Amino acid sequence: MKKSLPLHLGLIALLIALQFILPVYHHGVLARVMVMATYAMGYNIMFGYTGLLSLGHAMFFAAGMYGMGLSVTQLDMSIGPAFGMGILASLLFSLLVGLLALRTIGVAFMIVTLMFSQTIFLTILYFGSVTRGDEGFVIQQSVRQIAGLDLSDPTIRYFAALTLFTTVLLGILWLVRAPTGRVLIAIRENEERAKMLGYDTWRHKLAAVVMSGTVSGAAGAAYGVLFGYVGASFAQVPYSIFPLLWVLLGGAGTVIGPFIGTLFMFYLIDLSSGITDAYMLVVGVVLVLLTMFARNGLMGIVRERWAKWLP
Amino acid sequence: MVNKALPTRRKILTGMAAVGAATALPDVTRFAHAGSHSAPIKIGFQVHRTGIGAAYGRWYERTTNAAAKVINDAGGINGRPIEIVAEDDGTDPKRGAEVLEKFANQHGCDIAYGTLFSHVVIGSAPRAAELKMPYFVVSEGHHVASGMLNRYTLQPGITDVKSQVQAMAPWVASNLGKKITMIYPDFAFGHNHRDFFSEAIEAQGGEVVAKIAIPPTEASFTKYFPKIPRDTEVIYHVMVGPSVLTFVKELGEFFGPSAPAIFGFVDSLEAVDFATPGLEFLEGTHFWEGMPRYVQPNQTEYDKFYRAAIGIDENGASVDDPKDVSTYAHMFGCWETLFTIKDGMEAAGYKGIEDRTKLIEAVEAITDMPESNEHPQGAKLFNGKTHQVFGPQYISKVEGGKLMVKHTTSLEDGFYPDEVDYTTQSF
Amino acid sequence: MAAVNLLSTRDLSRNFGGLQAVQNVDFDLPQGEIRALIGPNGAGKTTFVSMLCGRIPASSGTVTFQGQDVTTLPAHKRISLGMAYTFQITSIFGNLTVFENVALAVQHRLGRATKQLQTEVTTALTRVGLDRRADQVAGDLAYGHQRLLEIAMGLGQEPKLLILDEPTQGLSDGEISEFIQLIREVSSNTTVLLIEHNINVVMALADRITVLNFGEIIAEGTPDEIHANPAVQAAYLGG
Amino acid sequence: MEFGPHLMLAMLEGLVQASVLTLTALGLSLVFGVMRVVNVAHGEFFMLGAVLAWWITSMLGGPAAVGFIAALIVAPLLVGLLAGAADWLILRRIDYDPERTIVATIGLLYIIQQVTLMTYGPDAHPVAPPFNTRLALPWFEWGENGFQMYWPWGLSTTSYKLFVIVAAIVTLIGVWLLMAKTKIGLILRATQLDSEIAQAFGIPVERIYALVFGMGAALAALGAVLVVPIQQAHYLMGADPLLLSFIVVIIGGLGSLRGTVVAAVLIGMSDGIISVFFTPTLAKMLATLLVAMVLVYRPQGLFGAKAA
Repeated sequence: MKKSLPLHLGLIALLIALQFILPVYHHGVLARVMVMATYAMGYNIMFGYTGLLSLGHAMFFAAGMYGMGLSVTQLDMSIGPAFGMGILASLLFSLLVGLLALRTIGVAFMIVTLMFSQTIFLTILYFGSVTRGDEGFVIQQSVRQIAGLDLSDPTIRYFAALTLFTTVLLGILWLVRAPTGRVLIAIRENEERAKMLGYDTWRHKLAAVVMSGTVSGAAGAAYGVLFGYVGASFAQVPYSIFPLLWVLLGGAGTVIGPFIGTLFMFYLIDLSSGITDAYMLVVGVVLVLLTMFARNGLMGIVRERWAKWLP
Repeated sequence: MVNKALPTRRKILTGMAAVGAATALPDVTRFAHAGSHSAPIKIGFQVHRTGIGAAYGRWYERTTNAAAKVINDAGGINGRPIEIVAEDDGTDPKRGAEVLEKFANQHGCDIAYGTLFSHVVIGSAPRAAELKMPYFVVSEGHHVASGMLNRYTLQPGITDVKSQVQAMAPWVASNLGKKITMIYPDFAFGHNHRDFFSEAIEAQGGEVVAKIAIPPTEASFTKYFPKIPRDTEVIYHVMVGPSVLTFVKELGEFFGPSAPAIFGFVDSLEAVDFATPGLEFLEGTHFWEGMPRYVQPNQTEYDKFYRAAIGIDENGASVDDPKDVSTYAHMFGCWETLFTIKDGMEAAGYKGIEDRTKLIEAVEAITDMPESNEHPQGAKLFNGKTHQVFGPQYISKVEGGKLMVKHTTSLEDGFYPDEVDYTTQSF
Repeated sequence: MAAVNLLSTRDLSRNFGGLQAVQNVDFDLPQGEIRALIGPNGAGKTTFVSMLCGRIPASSGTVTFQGQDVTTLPAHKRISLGMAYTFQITSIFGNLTVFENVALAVQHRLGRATKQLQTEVTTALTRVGLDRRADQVAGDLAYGHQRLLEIAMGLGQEPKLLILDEPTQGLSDGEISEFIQLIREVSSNTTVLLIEHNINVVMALADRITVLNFGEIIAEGTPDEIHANPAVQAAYLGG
Repeated sequence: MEFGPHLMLAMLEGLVQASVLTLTALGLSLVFGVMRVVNVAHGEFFMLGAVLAWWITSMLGGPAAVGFIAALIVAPLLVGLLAGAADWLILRRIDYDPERTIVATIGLLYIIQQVTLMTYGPDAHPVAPPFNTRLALPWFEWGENGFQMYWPWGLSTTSYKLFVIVAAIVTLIGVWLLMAKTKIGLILRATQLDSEIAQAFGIPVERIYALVFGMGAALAALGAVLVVPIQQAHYLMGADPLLLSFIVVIIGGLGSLRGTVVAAVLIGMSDGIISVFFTPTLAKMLATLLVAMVLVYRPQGLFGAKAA
């Protein structure tokens, strides 16, 4: 237990250091990866720690993204409050989804989340006059200022992403060692037993969905704020599959797994797209190999081989 | 398993690869005289190789490589060869933005260019501005001229949808009918058609009697056709995506012998062979064409040259596979954009990325683009304020399974008041 | 001390489809007693206790715990009131360590007091003799040890009522005698209800025995009385 | 168009969709029922069926009917073999763990889709129907001078669409006979009830699984071959059939073949009928939401047993 905090603080320190030494391209990449990794960490709360497999997480990402974006375009909010609106939107929405979807379990739960997500995508298209449908809309550079800081500036963007990433990382690290977190893990391992130890497992699962959805939404809002674009493609099925992929690759139920997975997968695609058009083929192969030979992902292996204490 | 069965397809793919290689590694000796400046000008090409836009992307790439070859054979730009650095954007806005960063920061491209689908353009444009990299799009979207984007994003190769649609209205109203039912995909591209055409046709004293928006993933359409009012005189259709052929077929089956006049945007049949069984009923209907797919009696030398350079036959199909029909009505935009970039760079005396803003100013200064090998689609007028070009539009009739041009719109038909002045924005 | 009833049921019934698993059971369990619940297979023992702790809702009838009607309370609320239930088929958190398993049991009672957590978990583990295995992954334990872990989790909850469903199943004779010893200690401050097939264990531990057959109580009394009861013998020979 | 004929047309269209959907969903349901795993790559097997149909017909040339019949036989066979192989090479090795299978089949989805893109290319290609005559349909109405028949504008279908419906029904009967009357069917049902026991009785469960997985995919492919003359083969066409089959299988009650068929007809029809009353996108929204809600309040599906 004692070892894990230094490890994670070490990662954060490394990320801070990298900002000063990374070549510009990879610097930009890392900023984006940190945002998407936050999304993956959010997904991990539900999938990795509570054992709830959602196939529709894109709806939470989109809820945050559009909550932020529409607050800017429709309500003329400045970027700070708008970001807050994004988080609020995803919080309320994930609460609603949780209340409904948690009535189901297993495969039915997966399908229900998938279909809710599909409904959200269609809703975005249906209200095209406001959302600009599939085309989406731009958050103008002039708007993306917070306390005089230009969020489109690489360095500031990097640190903004890092701040979000760090907050969530430490938050989750705290969570999984807190009683609540232990109960979530208990539910993942054996819900019936957790119930018979006196835990209200339904409440805990609802809490997990809300936390997971809100973090994912925050990532969505952050993407819009930092990269200036809000679009329906983020609400489509692939963006529900990606976090699952990243988490599995990095190691479900580990705190840094999602980051490792997101980073690894980004470069895998970035490099393989240079070799073949069909780089998603690589994704497919990786997924299959993972399930066959490394079901617990990279960090899972680390945990089994060397570091049982890895949270 | 499948690939063994598709020799023609493979030939094309490998053939493309060859062309790609040819232009990617230009014969440096030819430029040796240019001395220190013979390092190539790198043009980042954002292309839909995968995803929903792939059918267009394939032809955008062939056209681009052909144009690049022509430019290099003629000595390149300012004595330097151009190198096309192609990256797949997966027809996805996020990947599109990432690809732009790759161009600017990893490949060290001078400019970025390409891509068709609006959501990719809109998702990428903000990054272009932040990277201070000129971004020439070939998207026919109204997003550039609408002022939604920024000073670094230009569309000098293809007319935007607002202008296209508006230019159709007078002819449709006076030749086909005034009561119109519109069928369009239920996303932004379709909404543009809906809004701009309704407005334009009313100006002509016509009216849109029904607007039928089709959800993007739809694969069967007949069930929507009963919503077409009986008093419809003209059906206006514009569909995109893989199921366009089904749409047109089912439209025919629905009406049988007693169809109203039908006017479509050829988008509904880009890359589709008119000889396909089931399309017979289109005989006698009219289409908008960005550029005439089938060789016309009065074919210009420029069109001859253009077709030869890319390897396209008189039916707008690939010379090595007559079944492989091109996206002829759109891809000229890539060709013309590259030559506009050339003109701009030469006017700006472009040397390197420090001259990027000079390049943009030079392009903004361009007005007339005379019909030529560089602009085979027709003479154009570029509006430096809105970063949007305006060209002629073609209205063709299906005769004997071929599209025959009946009317060519004037540039004026497509003009509308400026909605933005990018030149007032700082760099 | 005066026999205050910790737990009672009235007319408690449960039917699955047509089958009457438990019918009209009136059952009283006085504070501090060790009660054994026996009966042939399929007599409805597990169904009965499952209704007590809320794993299965009752079709009709009432369950009263400490004078409070808990019939409609969900399982976790009843547990919080001071019940503990150990499963017939071993049910532990296989991928967590032995320590974490018991910690989860203790934590619910203590909340955030982590210092105390340490000590109490260790105590519970020591009582069942698993303290040296605290850091092992529970799934790797031998079956007998997993049963003991179940009991340790039960103890960790410091329940007022400890329900044990066939706890000695699969234990070695040595372990069984340790178990009997353990339950004797526990019973000083906990009421125990155990379903048990091993008649020696029953005779050694039970103050009173309740016999269930075809979902009905056919006899109740001290071990000797039950031993002599013809109905019981009939049930077993017949069943 | 008047309401009556409009509704009739919508239902006709719905029925055609339902027929194809039934076959596709039946495949998914079969796999789930017997193997207790969800095959996310199911839609891609559907797509492969369509693509192979195009390939076979365009290779053979000659009259449309010949190529079509060849496709009808060969395409499902090839797809079935491929799926069987995938099961043997991948799913068997992860011992059909439900969650891992889902992830593995997501991987399979991308592999199949991308290989198709690399070989078949990004364009949509049509397959000529063996026959396709437009049939105008009459409508009856109680007019002032009694019961009269007339031919409403646009109310029509095609001979091929009718054929699709018939073909689907025939296939269904075939599958039912296979399951109910043959030894293999008996074995399948035994395996479905309890694979351990089946194993104990000397049933080669692993081979059965490979067979079932192949059959499931073949059914999807068959549905696709039937539909390509109406729609076209395209490398991204697998998504919708997958989603719809999912819905159908769940609504029908996981693993219940009878439920699956009823649900398929229900979904297929409702898709058509809802489109009569709402604008298309809204209709899709509502349909999707409706199904999700059915699941929320009846997770075991409309026809499934609570256990499912």
